[in-house]
Amino acid sequence: MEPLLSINNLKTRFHTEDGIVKAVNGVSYSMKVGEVLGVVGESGCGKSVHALSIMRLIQIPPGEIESGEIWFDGRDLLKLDNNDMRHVRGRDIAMVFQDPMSSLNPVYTVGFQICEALMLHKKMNKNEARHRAVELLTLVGIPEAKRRLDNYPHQFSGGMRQRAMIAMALSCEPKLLIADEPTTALDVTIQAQIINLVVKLQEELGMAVMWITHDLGIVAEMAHTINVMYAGYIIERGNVRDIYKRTLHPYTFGLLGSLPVIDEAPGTKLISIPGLPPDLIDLPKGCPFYVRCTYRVDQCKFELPPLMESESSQHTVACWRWQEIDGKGTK
Amino acid sequence: MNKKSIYTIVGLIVILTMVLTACAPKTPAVTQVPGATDAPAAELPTTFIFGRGADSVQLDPAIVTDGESFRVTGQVLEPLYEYELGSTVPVPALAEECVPNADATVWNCKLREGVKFHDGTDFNADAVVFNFERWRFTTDPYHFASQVFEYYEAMFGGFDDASMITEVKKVDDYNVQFTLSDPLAPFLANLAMDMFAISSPAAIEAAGEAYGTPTGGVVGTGPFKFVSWEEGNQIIVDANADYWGGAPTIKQIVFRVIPDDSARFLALKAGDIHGLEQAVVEDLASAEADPNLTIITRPALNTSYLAFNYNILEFQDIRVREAVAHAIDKEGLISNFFGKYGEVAKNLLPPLVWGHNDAVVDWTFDPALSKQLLSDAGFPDGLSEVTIAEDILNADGAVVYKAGDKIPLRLYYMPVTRFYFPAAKEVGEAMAANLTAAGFNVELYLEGDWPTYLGSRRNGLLVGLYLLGWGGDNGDPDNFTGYFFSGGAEPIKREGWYQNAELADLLRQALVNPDRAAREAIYQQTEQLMHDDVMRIWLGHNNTPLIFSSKVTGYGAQPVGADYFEFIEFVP
Amino acid sequence: MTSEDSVLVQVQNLKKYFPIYKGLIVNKHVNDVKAVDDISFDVYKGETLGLVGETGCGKTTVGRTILHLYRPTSGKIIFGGINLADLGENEMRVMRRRMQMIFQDPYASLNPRMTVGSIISAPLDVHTSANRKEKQDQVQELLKIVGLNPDFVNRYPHEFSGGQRQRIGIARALALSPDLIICDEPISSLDVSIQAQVVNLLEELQERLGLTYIFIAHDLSMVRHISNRMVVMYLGKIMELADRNEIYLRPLHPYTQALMSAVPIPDPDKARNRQRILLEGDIPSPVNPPIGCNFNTRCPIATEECFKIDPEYRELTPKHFVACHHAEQFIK
Amino acid sequence: MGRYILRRLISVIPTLIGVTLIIFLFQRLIPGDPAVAMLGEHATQENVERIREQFGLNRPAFLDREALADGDLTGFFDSQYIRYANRLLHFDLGNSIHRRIPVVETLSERFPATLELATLSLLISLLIGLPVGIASAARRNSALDGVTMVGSLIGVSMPIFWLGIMEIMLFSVFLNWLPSGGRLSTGIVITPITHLLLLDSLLTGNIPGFVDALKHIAMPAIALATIPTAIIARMTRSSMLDVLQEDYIRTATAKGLAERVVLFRHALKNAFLPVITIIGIQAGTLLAGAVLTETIFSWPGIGKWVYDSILGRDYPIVQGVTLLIAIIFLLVNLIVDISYAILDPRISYD
Amino acid sequence: MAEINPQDTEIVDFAIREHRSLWLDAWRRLIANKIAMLGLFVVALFILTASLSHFFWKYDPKSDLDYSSKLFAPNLVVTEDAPAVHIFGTDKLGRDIFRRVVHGGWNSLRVGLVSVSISLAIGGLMGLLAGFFESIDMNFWERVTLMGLLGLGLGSLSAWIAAQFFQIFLFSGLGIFSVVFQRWKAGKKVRILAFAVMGMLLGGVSGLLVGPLVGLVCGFLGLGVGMILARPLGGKLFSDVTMRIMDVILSFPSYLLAIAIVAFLGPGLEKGMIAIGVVGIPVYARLARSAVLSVSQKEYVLAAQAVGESHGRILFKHIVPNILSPIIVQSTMGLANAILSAAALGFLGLGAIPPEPEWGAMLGDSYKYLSSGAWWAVLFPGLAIMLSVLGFNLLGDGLRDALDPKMRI
Repeated sequence: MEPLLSINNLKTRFHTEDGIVKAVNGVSYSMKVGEVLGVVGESGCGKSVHALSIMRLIQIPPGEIESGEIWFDGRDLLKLDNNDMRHVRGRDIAMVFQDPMSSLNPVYTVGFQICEALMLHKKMNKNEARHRAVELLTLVGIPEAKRRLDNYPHQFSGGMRQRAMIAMALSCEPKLLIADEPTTALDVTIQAQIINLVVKLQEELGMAVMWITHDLGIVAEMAHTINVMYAGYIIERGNVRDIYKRTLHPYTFGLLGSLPVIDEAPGTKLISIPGLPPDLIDLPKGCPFYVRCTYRVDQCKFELPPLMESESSQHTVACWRWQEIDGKGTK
Repeated sequence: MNKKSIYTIVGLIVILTMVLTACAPKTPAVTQVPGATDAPAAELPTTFIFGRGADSVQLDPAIVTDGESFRVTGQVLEPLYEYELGSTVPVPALAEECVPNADATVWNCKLREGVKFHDGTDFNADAVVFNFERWRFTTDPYHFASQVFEYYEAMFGGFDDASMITEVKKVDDYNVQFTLSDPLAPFLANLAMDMFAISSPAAIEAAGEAYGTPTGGVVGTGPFKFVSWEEGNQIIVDANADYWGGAPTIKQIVFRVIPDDSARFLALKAGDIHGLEQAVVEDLASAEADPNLTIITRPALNTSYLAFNYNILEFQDIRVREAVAHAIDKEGLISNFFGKYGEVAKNLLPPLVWGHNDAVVDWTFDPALSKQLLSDAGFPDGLSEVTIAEDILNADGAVVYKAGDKIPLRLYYMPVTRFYFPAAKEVGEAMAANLTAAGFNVELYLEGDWPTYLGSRRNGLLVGLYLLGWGGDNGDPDNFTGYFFSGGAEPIKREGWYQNAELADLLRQALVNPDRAAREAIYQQTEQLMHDDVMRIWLGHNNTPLIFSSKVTGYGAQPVGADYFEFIEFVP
Repeated sequence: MTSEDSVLVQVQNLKKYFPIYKGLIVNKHVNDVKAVDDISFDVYKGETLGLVGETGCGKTTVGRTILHLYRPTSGKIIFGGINLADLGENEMRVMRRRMQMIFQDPYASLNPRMTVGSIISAPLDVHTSANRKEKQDQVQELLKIVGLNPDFVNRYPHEFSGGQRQRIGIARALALSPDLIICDEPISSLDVSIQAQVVNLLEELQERLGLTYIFIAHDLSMVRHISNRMVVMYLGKIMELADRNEIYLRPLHPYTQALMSAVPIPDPDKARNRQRILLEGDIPSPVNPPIGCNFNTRCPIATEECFKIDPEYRELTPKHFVACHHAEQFIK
Repeated sequence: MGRYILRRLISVIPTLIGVTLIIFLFQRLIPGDPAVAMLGEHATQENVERIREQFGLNRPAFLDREALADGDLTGFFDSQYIRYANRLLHFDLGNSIHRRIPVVETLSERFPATLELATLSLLISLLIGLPVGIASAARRNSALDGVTMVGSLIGVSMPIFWLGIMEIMLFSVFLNWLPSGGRLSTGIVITPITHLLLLDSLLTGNIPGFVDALKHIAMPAIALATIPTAIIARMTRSSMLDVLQEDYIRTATAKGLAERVVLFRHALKNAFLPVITIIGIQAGTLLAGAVLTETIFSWPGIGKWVYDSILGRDYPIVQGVTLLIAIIFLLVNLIVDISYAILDPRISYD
Repeated sequence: MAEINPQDTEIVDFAIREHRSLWLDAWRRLIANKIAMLGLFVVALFILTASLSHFFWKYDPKSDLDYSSKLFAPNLVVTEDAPAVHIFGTDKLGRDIFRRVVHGGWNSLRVGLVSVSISLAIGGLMGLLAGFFESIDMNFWERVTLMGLLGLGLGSLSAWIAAQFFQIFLFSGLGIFSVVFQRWKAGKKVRILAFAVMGMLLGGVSGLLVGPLVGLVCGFLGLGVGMILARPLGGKLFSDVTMRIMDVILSFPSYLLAIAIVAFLGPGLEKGMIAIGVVGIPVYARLARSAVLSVSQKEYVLAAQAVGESHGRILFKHIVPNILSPIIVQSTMGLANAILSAAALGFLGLGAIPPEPEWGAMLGDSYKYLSSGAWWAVLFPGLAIMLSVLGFNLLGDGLRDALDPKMRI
């Protein structure tokens, strides 16, 4: 089956006064129709930037998509003109952002902001759009949707705003929904509601979802495939069970170890990754994880490990010594 | 203050004849807007636009003091007497003649008959009595409490019982009798002042306190009628077709306010206005060169001077004063800042005023001599600090300067430009340079704005050298010298604490002497006396220049500061 | 280790209301934000007491009020037997030696215009008469303790990463060797891999220095990881207080249960198989908390009683406190 | 909203009292006697005294302590300030000391001139400043942006009196295109309705009048508009740039909206909020800042008038005009706040 | 095969950036900004020429007078008509305009510096304290000071009426006593009553010394003062009152206020400095207050309180250094404004006293010669004003970008 999204050697940079920030350094992968992909990594690993690059929402300047291809539905998004790209955004690919507090325009009603996309992409008139907006709000679980339509964002709580954002994203039935840390700013109980909602909607509507997060716990329960990113590279990719149960990369291993588990025994120590992520302006020549890695050998210092296949072609890892780590990460 | 609109019957007749012969059949008035568009050459404008630096204060002449008010009231209202054109001699106006009795305490005035106010009421003895009683009695219903009849008080000694005019009696409809408490030598000159122009009683009764304001307007007998007053912008008067002296040729005068000197001159050059007074000296040269402009000067009835504060020990030494006198380059100052229309002064009285003493020999400009004198006086290294002689108090009675205080030698300059002082600030700067060169290390000092300056001067608080001047009100020498120095034996703090018993005595003699020749001799004597004492340094008399468009003729300039606009005509 | 006589801090009926003013001419006091509404608990010497709850539950206010950074509206804080409210300004200043705080935002809690050295030595400047040299030595020692290069004393906070800055904050808190450190969400703004570093450091320091922590966080699993006992707060009130295992194994309050079930589990099998208790709706405003039980708007087992009567905060089983009318049903 | 406006109006009262008090304090402190100022060189002591008496200038400024010590409670309050305040309560600004006519009368004639000038200047600065600011924010770091930034800094740095002089030099002296001063040429009559000449001439269909008035107002309005234009352009630009960084702009773009829609629908309304404050401040400043412009262009408004009145110690005028300007300033502030409420649904005033 | 154990690895330091303070950082950003460097250049040129000429190219304006060369147009070479070079021409008194423009710079610089210092010192301090005490509770001694001053201020009216100046000290004492009294936790109503009575006695008794009516009036005043003093007033009050005063100053049109102040103080460059300085106070007060309010929300201020640092230390070590950026920018732009305002005052004849060269006054004096063609006497002083002001504005703008890119004025 033709993949829905296929990214090939995407590189994104930012030109700052301190130097060139190499945010995304040659990312390649593809996504199937209806697939739920989790993109995991810490801040500055390029996970959001690569998503914004797909949407071509990088501010240029200072940003620049240096090279790569993003094939979506048979078209290279990077080659589309602005107008065509505009029609991809919102209609084919929709996005939900991290901070629901600031992602809705405070001076327009929620209803207006939802209808805007409907009127643009679906060529609905105002009444149809309103009608559809009520349906959408109801769909994402906002009670009294009709009344809420005329509310301003500040009259919504954080969770409700994120629901409204999702409703907005779903308005044109996109083929791909990119959720960029949509629950990070929310409380755990609300987070659970949102995850539940997205999982439900994904199953109902059959769209593909790219869920970006720093929390390995969140994607564990919903993703089919996981990309682990570090310093602008995908360092491990595989289906969800492989990533958690047969961790191949020391970084992924470290990430998992850093998380306390709710049912852990008393006295358990967390396993921390020493040091800090590298400076994206001044990336090392070899493996970006080299200085923090307890498995490092000289080869790692000088040779950048490519994403290589493990025994399963579905599970790839960018580490010279993955075979030695294989299985150690099983918890 | 002292710019008055006067004219004489002689002048009137002469000019009227000229006018009538010059342009016999007039085209009827056109409604073409003058100045706004270029009228075809054949059609001359009928509206004369005069540009001025400030608006009138009010148009009731009895209660105002500023020239810009009189400039307008002079067109609308007339007094019983007026000044002869180009001089200060009083000649009849609304009165046909006024005859005194032997000791000059009773004057009988015969009024002009058939004259009507602009509101249609008759001018007669009742109107005259009404006006004089209004001015004189503080209890008069139209002697409004909000108004100050300043000049009546100043010229006639006071109100009510203090007034020197003790009675104004209607003899018949066109005869009025004035009774004075004492002989008053300048009585006719006083009567001719613009302030004592006669208003329509009916108009005053109708307008009440608003008389003379933009809403109340003003009603007189003059050649122009008040039409409208746009506060801060313009006053419009229309020709009085029924004027007893004959209707003016122009149909309308607009007095426009253009506060800025440059802008006013530019407006004149552009043809937006037709005349202005008191141009910047530098503009005069360009006006002279401009064939479209003509300059007319108002004969000088003013004097500018540099005064000493005699409460300063150093200035009590005549050698120091003399040194100052020799330090100043009067010629240079006058020619540079008054322009060629200024005259160097050596008397307080301008040449125009009788009593002027031409025999006085002016001080020479001689910085070397200055230094010598200063050295003789005990200041070989020059003078940069002076000593207060006696305590000086302010208006509230607080001591501002204490006896023995040392203060820097100051030269106070006026913060404003006055007609007698076209460029006070520059004169101050130049004079400071003169004085510095002669060993006086003066510090130019700005006391504050004009009211502050005047207030300080009244209280003798201008402790140093200071600039000021005087413009005459009625051409009588007492209005100059007498005003200043006729105090008693006390030092006059208003005049820089000057004290001269001999001078005061002479001035008192002159005031009560009805014999003009005798008075003239006394005033000439006082001029010499003041010169010998180096009491003040007279700087200049300014023949105030007015610039007109060359299209305008017939303007008559008056020393007292008034304007004849009724003879104005436009020529191609 | 945790016995009654080793109580370090007693919080008794603590209330902290932030007044809201309104009015035409004179500002009238119309209402309060009831950030902390009548809570009581003890902190034992050497333990870590976890304080967990969602946004707006008042957990940060509790921490700040214990340090008297906010004046309590009512109630007592007894620290080492001394009621802090009775202390004058100078005595309170002396008292501050014994209790310190680590803040949430490592970017905002360090003065960007001061060097690391002067930030860490600030408590020493205030409370000790040590000379420059002594202070310098002490600062370098502290930097070593928290795992930073002592040569960095003259650097500025912005030259450090978030985790390093939090270490600087810890060093500052340690400078006066306090008895109690209130950790106010010290890891919530750090990356996952750095969180573990800081938590490990805190645990290690506690062992070495015998510190007492009040550890405030919204992340239940992290709080459970580090604490001996846990307090669960909701809307200014304590819902449940118990030992870490007790609360995990036998949560008595429906809110605790829901909170626990909402915690993400980094294990696909477990995550997909567990039964979630999904709470409906949002947290009410602390200005107008619901009548009766604060949790009644979202509680899956709320009854009529819950909408009328504020449940008593009681010790249902030994050392297990809970504020719920219906907690009994959960005792297994 | 009504309550809020009421509340704001009430809160203005102490400020206004403060304003009147300060005006009075200055009156007491500034040397120079109105009577002397009015009478000039020829003043006699008696006249000075009489005028002081007439205008109550010999009364104590605030309270008569001596009267109180003598047991006279009413005399205690008979002070210049109380008299003034009492008049104010009756909406009477008093009479000019020099001209002896009601201040209100002159004010009603002169204020429209200043209002017209200030309004037109504000319009100019809005019409230029806003689009330029938006455009340079939308095309950040472009040539247009550079020109705007430098140009606006030059505008802010411009001494307006100098600019006015230069305008006159160019357009009046050298080119002779525009009149150097005044509001209207002599002879042009515009039937007054609002006393705003441009408006009145349009209302009465007086086209030559309109053209003439426009010619007169052009130079002063441009001079006066320079600084506000520059400030508004800068403010709009920086505010737009801030807003364009916001997440909701990204959301709007992600929806697929065209750049134009994002810019004008989503960014502008938000960016306008801080700009309103600046516009409000500028509106207040324009009215007051007219002193210099009016002086140079002989504009018969209140700026020059009040300046002369300060120098002439004509206190009732100074008090009246200052009070008027202060009230307008406070009103403008109120309007700004209300527009905030209208534009920004987050703000609720209750 | 290595075991993963954090204890084995020493902590590696990643101080990513090189060592430099925020100020140094800002300086780098500044010199990278071409426009700011242009501004810096203009400002430096202006300061250099002004001060160098002041000290090394002596000029005595008092004796500078030469009628023979008055109003000469600019000439770059000596000709028969113009025996000396005047690159900017001469003015009415034959003075070289170039020389006066250069020396006028010294005055403009002084005006700018002094008036900004006045605004900054008074406004900045008021704003600083207002913001500080609005966000941080006053301690005992601060409250004592505040209430003492409040008593002093409120009592002065009554003291003035009765002409018993010791009264203000009594009221001041009453204010201080109120702070102490509040510790005794008397009920609110009792306290207000007690202080009202005390105030009435303080005012009334000393008023009675003058006369019965004076006693009555002062008693009433004292009653009111006592009732106010009885309340537990704190930093909010201080801030409110300060800011209300600033509102009052702000609601005056700035030029008119400056003119009025000059009319009050008398003319002169120094008086102009004061006037411009006073007019600028509210700007700095508001700026400082809002900056303090935002800084004091920062956790490091809370941290300082938690450590037990004194208010003075918090203010000067934590708050002041962090509000300096906007203050520096505003001051630079304020310098530009002050030069502009001084020129405006000079233009109106209220600035420097002649013959002292000052740009605005030169412009104002020469303006009237424009119609006779002396454009140079107007052009050059005007250009000098504009360029120096522009220089400071460019620099200020660059400083803002360098110090705090998010800030705006």
